[in-house]
Amino acid sequence: MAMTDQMGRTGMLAVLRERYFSSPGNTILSIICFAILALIVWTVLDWAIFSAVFSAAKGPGACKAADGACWAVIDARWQLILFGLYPHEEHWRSGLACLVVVVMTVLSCIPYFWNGRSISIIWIGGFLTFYFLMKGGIFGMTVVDEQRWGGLSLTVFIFVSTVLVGMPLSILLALLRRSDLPWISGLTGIIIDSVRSLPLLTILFAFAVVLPFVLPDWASGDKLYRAILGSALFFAAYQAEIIRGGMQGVPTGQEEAAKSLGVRYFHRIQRILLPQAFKNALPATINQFVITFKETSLFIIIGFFEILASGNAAYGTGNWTFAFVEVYAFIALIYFAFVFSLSRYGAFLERRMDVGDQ
Amino acid sequence: MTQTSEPAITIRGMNKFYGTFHALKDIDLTVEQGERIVICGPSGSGKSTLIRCVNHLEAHQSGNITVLGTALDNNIAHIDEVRREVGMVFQHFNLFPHMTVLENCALAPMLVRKWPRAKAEELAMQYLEKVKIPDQAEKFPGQLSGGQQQRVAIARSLSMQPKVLLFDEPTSALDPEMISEVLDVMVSLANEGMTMLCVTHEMGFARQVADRVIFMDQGEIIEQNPPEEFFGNPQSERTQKFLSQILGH
Amino acid sequence: MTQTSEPAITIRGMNKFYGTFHALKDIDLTVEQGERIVICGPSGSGKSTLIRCVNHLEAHQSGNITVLGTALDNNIAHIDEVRREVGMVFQHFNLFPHMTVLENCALAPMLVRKWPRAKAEELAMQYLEKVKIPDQAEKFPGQLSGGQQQRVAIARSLSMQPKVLLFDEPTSALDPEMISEVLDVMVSLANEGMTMLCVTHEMGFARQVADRVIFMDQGEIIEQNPPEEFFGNPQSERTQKFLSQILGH
Amino acid sequence: MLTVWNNIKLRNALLQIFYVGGFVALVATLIVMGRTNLQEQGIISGFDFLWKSTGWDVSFSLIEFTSRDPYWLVLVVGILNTLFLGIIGLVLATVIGVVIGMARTSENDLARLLGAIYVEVFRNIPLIVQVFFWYAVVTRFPGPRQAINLADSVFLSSRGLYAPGLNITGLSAFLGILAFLAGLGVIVWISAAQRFRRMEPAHKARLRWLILLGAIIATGVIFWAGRLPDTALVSMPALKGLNFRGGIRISTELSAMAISIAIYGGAYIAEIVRGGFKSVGRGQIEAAQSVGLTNWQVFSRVRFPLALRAMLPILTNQYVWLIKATTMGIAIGFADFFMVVSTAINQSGQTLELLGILMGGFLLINFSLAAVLNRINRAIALKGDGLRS
Amino acid sequence: DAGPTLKEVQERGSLNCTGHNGSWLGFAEVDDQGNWTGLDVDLCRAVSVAIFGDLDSLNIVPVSWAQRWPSLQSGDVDLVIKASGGTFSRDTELGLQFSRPYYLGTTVVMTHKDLGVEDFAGLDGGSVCIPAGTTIERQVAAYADRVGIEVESVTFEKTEELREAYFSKRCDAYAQWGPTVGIARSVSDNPEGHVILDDVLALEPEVAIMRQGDDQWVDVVNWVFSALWFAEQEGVNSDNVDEMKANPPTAEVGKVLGATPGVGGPLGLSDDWAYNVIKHVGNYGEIFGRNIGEQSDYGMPRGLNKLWNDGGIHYPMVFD
Ligand SMILES: Nc1ncnc2c1ncn2[C@@H]1O[C@H](COP(=O)(O)OP(=O)(O)OP(=O)(O)O)[C@@H](O)[C@H]1O
Ligand SMILES: Nc1ncnc2c1ncn2[C@@H]1O[C@H](COP(=O)(O)OP(=O)(O)OP(=O)(O)O)[C@@H](O)[C@H]1O
Ligand SMILES: [Mg+2]
Ligand SMILES: [Mg+2]
Repeated sequence: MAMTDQMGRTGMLAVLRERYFSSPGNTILSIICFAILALIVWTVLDWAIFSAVFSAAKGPGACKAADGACWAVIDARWQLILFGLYPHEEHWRSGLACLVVVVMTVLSCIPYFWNGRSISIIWIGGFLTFYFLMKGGIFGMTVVDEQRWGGLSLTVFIFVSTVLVGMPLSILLALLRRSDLPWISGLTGIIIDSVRSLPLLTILFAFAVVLPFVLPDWASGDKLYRAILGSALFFAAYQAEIIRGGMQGVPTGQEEAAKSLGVRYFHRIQRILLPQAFKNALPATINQFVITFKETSLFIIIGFFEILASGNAAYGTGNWTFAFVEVYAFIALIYFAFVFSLSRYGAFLERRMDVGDQ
Repeated sequence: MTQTSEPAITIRGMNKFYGTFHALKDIDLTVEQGERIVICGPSGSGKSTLIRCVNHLEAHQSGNITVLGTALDNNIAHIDEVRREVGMVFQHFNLFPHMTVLENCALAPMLVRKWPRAKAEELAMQYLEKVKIPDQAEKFPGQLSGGQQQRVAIARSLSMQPKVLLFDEPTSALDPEMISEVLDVMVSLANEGMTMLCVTHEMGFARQVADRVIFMDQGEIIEQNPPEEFFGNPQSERTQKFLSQILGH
Repeated sequence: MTQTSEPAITIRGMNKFYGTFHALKDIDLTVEQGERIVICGPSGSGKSTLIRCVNHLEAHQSGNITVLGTALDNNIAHIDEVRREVGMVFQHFNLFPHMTVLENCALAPMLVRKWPRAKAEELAMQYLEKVKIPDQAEKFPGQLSGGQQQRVAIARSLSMQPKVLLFDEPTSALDPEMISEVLDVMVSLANEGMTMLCVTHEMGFARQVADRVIFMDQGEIIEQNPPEEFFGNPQSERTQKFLSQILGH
Repeated sequence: MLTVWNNIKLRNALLQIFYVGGFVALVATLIVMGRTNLQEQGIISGFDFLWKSTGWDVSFSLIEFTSRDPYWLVLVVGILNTLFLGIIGLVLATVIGVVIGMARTSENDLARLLGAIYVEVFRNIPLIVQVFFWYAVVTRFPGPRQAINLADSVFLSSRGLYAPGLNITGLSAFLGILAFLAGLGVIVWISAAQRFRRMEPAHKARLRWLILLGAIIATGVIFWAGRLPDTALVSMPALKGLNFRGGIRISTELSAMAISIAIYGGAYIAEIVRGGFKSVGRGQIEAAQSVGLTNWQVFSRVRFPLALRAMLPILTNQYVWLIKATTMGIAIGFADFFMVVSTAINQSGQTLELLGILMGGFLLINFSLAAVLNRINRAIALKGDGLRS
Repeated sequence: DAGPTLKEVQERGSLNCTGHNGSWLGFAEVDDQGNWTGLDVDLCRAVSVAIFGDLDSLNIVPVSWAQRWPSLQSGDVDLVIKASGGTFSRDTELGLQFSRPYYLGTTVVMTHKDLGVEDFAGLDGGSVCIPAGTTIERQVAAYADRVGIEVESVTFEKTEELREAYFSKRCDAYAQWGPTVGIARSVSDNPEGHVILDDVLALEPEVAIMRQGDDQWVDVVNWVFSALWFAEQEGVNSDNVDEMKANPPTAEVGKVLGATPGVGGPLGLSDDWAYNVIKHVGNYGEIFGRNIGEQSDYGMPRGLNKLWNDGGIHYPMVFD
């Protein structure tokens, strides 16, 4: 309780000293941490850059000779990884389609467009552009079946359509679950909990593989859409609970105020409840997006050439079989780029909303 | 819908339960048009419940409530009709935090009365002027003081041009300095002849404007009298005790 | 540990910083045993900080604090010793919500004084009777009203049979009706001769029981006087201004 | 019609009937359609295959299983394995989560930093990658012949960890452990339950010791009853052929899965724990301090119980989610329920039935887990909050 | 005449045949341009060319192992050619039927040379890496039973993980379908460090698999396969098929290649279907050679999969 030196001694050096070298124990810990960090960084850099082979021109043999990473496999097979089985001459369409989604995502991240109309136009417009670019059949573009879609654009397609289908569904489920009518909320609760208790894999499998046995032919649709429906259902079950949590954060007074003004149910939900609920639920929602994006990789199990499967195919040929680590690293980087920007954006949003709040 | 002669609110033999808890017991109450009524009573006596039943924020289990000639029964259309004509001001304002003050006020006329935005906002501005904060129209509720927020809440209710206004302790969440600004607005509303049902412990306000003061305890209406009589000559023992407590310190 | 002659609390040249913010400046204060002191002052003046230093909820940076003969220094045993003898009642009650009222009161005697449960509960019941809520003993804090909760908090402090009681605005989170029931309990404690250090703005209470009223501003003790003098003839300008504000409405 | 629609009671009734009825009808239609479609295709449908022998083996089993045993038994093996891995994983993840979560709420800068690094790193790497990583680590130990040897009784090698074990049947081992866990459960119950809260502390402590003793004895008896005939009670691992025989073995697959789930889940649970402790008001802690409780008492009587109440609902979700994560076992060949079922699908081709069993199994496990935790949650929930502050 | 499946395929204008989710070395792979290659894929291609006469009408549907039967039964694919053996239960219980075997797979075991194991019995107590969810699990168990040893089976879903586990010495041995073992050894760092044991754990005839109840469809597939062997037997390949058709060395060759009519109608195909198949896809020897044989990265010997007159087991039926 001696009077400590409160003032002065700011600046980097002092902070460093205060933080990491304030006592012998602290110093030792810091040094150990630093050493471990340096070792990791060096090993990774050496493997990934200094001793790596980058060009495919010299063939796989050069890779086997080198100590480091064999990026040559990416050089040789990147088109396969990014576009999967999409016809080679039409790769530009697949690439453009990805770009459309990126633009659409960026646009919808800009607060200026945050109103129901703009967002719907951007998403539905972007989604349709994406779909017709991929599928073709208009403007003289050849038709490319969903069967042949693959790689990054398929991954993105799965993710976006899962969210597009799942989001309204989740709102519906959340509203049903908080209904005053006991049978409705009860049954919805059971449905949500059941879906949440199941591994996504089993749901995908059921939708992709089992549904055709159960549905009449005209209703089965393409396997891709069935699987997306399953994944949307899974997403919706989780997101419904998130939204419901957000709704619980909205004081009951809000709805009562709206009721006493004579505002009808639909408008109460749309204008009063949901905007506030979504705000409360934002961090969890972004988190759910991240998880959903990662989980698109499970589509490989039901035979889709999303990016993980394309990756498997990329090293799955005689001369590149040894280079799977590099392919996985490449794919992990793509995932990371997406997931990281999402979570950064989520953090930004949270800060922004806190400021607006006071 | 309404004839001037008939009472604004008629409650007959109304009972309200929360689960097995009997919150309101055999309430009988008639409020004439233009009448101003103050309800008081100890905490938990059912004051809020009573006025929330009037615009059907709470459903009653037995008895009849008729508001402006419309019976509150199983018919949903009737509920909507009553709510359009009855405004309510809450203890905690309950403004919509994601909308500006003006949007708060213009929302219901646009959605419920289907007015065009221009007309709704023009009227909203009129009422904001009436509660003396037209300059705050573009701000968000979070940026206002408590007193200002409550005045916005009153303006929001008025924007629906209700025939009856319900107040549930409109000043009890406010700092002392702000209470008077809200009471001023309420007094001026009362003087304009608005039918008002007001739960409050501001006895000064009651004395000044109330036509009748109602005292409730344990879900029952114990006493109702004009303010002079109510304060001057409280009849039941419970009322006396309550008044001594509330005026005491 | 304590001799009757020595003062209950002695504070000498005490300074307290939050980071670089100087919250308490050169505080000197002596509280005799059985003395009842009321501390008042504007918000942020350091009232809470001062009494929280007395039972070491906040550490001070320089100067000395001695409570009942035990110095609050680097010795952890001393802190425990002081806390055993000094009770504290908070503005927001801070009852343990996962325990019944009785358990709230019996917990510390059992754990700290190592009494058997029966004895601890018996004593706790005595104090619950003293604050007039023995019938709530088996309820949980969440099931009580604010005034009841604060009385439980007082009973909880008393259960440790403290020699000194600290109060930090014990009534400011309460509804008007509940304030008086808590003040009643405090008055009766004062009359029994408990040493009390009480941050409050209830000037009626100060007038009635305080031996001395202390006025603080910006981390300093500006004025300390018996209540008659403090209210009747405030010395510093700041005190006058503060009193005019607080007694004004 | 209009009046019917306007009548609240009628409308509510109709809505509920349509909703529930529609759902039931939908499910029923799907089932009927499925049956007729399958029959038309001449695919043998039904659960008869469950009584056929599998003809394949599983790599890890708590109960006796050979390739001659029927399908239903292999499914049981899978469920038990999932439960086994799940319980180990959840317990370890909780321990790690509590430690890291506490570190993140501590006042020590470095501890907070390390906690933050831990959480950020392990939460953001997909579980599947971590599973591969830990699997690579545990298989990098030397081969059996060069195993790390501790006092000739514990061997650590790339085949797993071998330790002296008991020569008892797998079933009795399982039951014995169950009995022991049940004892622990009763102790926790006694500590937490409403009905024992008035008991004298010393009395309660004695009762807890007694129960612990009882549980140990019961476990011993069960083990003894399940002794394999004609063997020594204790079996020591010994190198024979290419590998060790005897003793108990923690296979590399099991340990890799358990480590991964513990570490990955720990990162998530740490965040929950941190949130729980953050939600405990400063005031309660100060109140506890000011009545003279020691730091440990403040923690064990006030901070922890309150934090637990805030954590439990979220923790329930996390547990359910971790149980589902055991399905990653298929990636490294741990014979969990999911892997067993997918092997069975491949071998028997009974896709629909097995998928149904798989879903049913997970529903059962996760619903019972959630039910138990929700029951606890209700039991310890703070009473009376909400109506008044 | 055309049966229901063939009719459906012709109406649709494309044949749906199985691929793989990812890659199955030598049998179903994807090249740099995203086109399917491999032995299984080429056989699908042959059937497709026989029906449509061009290379574009084949639609490869990537499916996982677990998905292949449901996909076939639900009509997602018309034909499963996916390194799958004909088994009793698949035939009788799953409602499937088979073509003639197109490849004779053996299940073999590879071990690390330095273990000094000479035959399967020497693996007693060892661990064997086995692909999860295939018949191989069953075969290892049965074989171990037969020679009276105990082995620990370590199973993996993916072939590359399996390979990694074996090469990192997690397992003492690697039991797999013959070609995959051979390929694994050939692409490993030191092929000499591993021995493939002589024990043949099992023999699995790989067949094309179809839904039950459409015999005509089975005929189509069987005769396409026969044409491949027939062409190899007669020395007809994609280079000389035009000339062979112009001047058939024998009447039978002429008939098969469609120089004289009669080979198409009864199958519901055009008369030049076999000519198209050889022209576009090549004969069996060509298909084998370029995908897993000498001309491929894997250089697998043909072994049992040679023609009958070369000491192998494949032979065409008589086109009469
Ligand atoms: N939603 C509810 N569920 C159960 N009981 C309720 C509910 N709302 C109110 N009550 C109970 O009904 C009784 C009357 O409540 P009400 O809110 O009308 O009292 P009040 O007179 O407005 O009190 P206050 O002055 O505290 O606002 C109280 O005992 C209360 O506990
Ligand atoms: N933990 C803290 N960290 C930093 N500053 C603090 C902290 N606690 C209090 N302060 C500051 O110290 C000053 C004195 O605070 P204190 O709470 O003692 O005031 P007070 O007189 O009790 O005011 P009030 O009447 O509002 O309770 C204030 O300016 C406050 O902002
Ligand atoms: Mg009320
Ligand atoms: Mg204070």
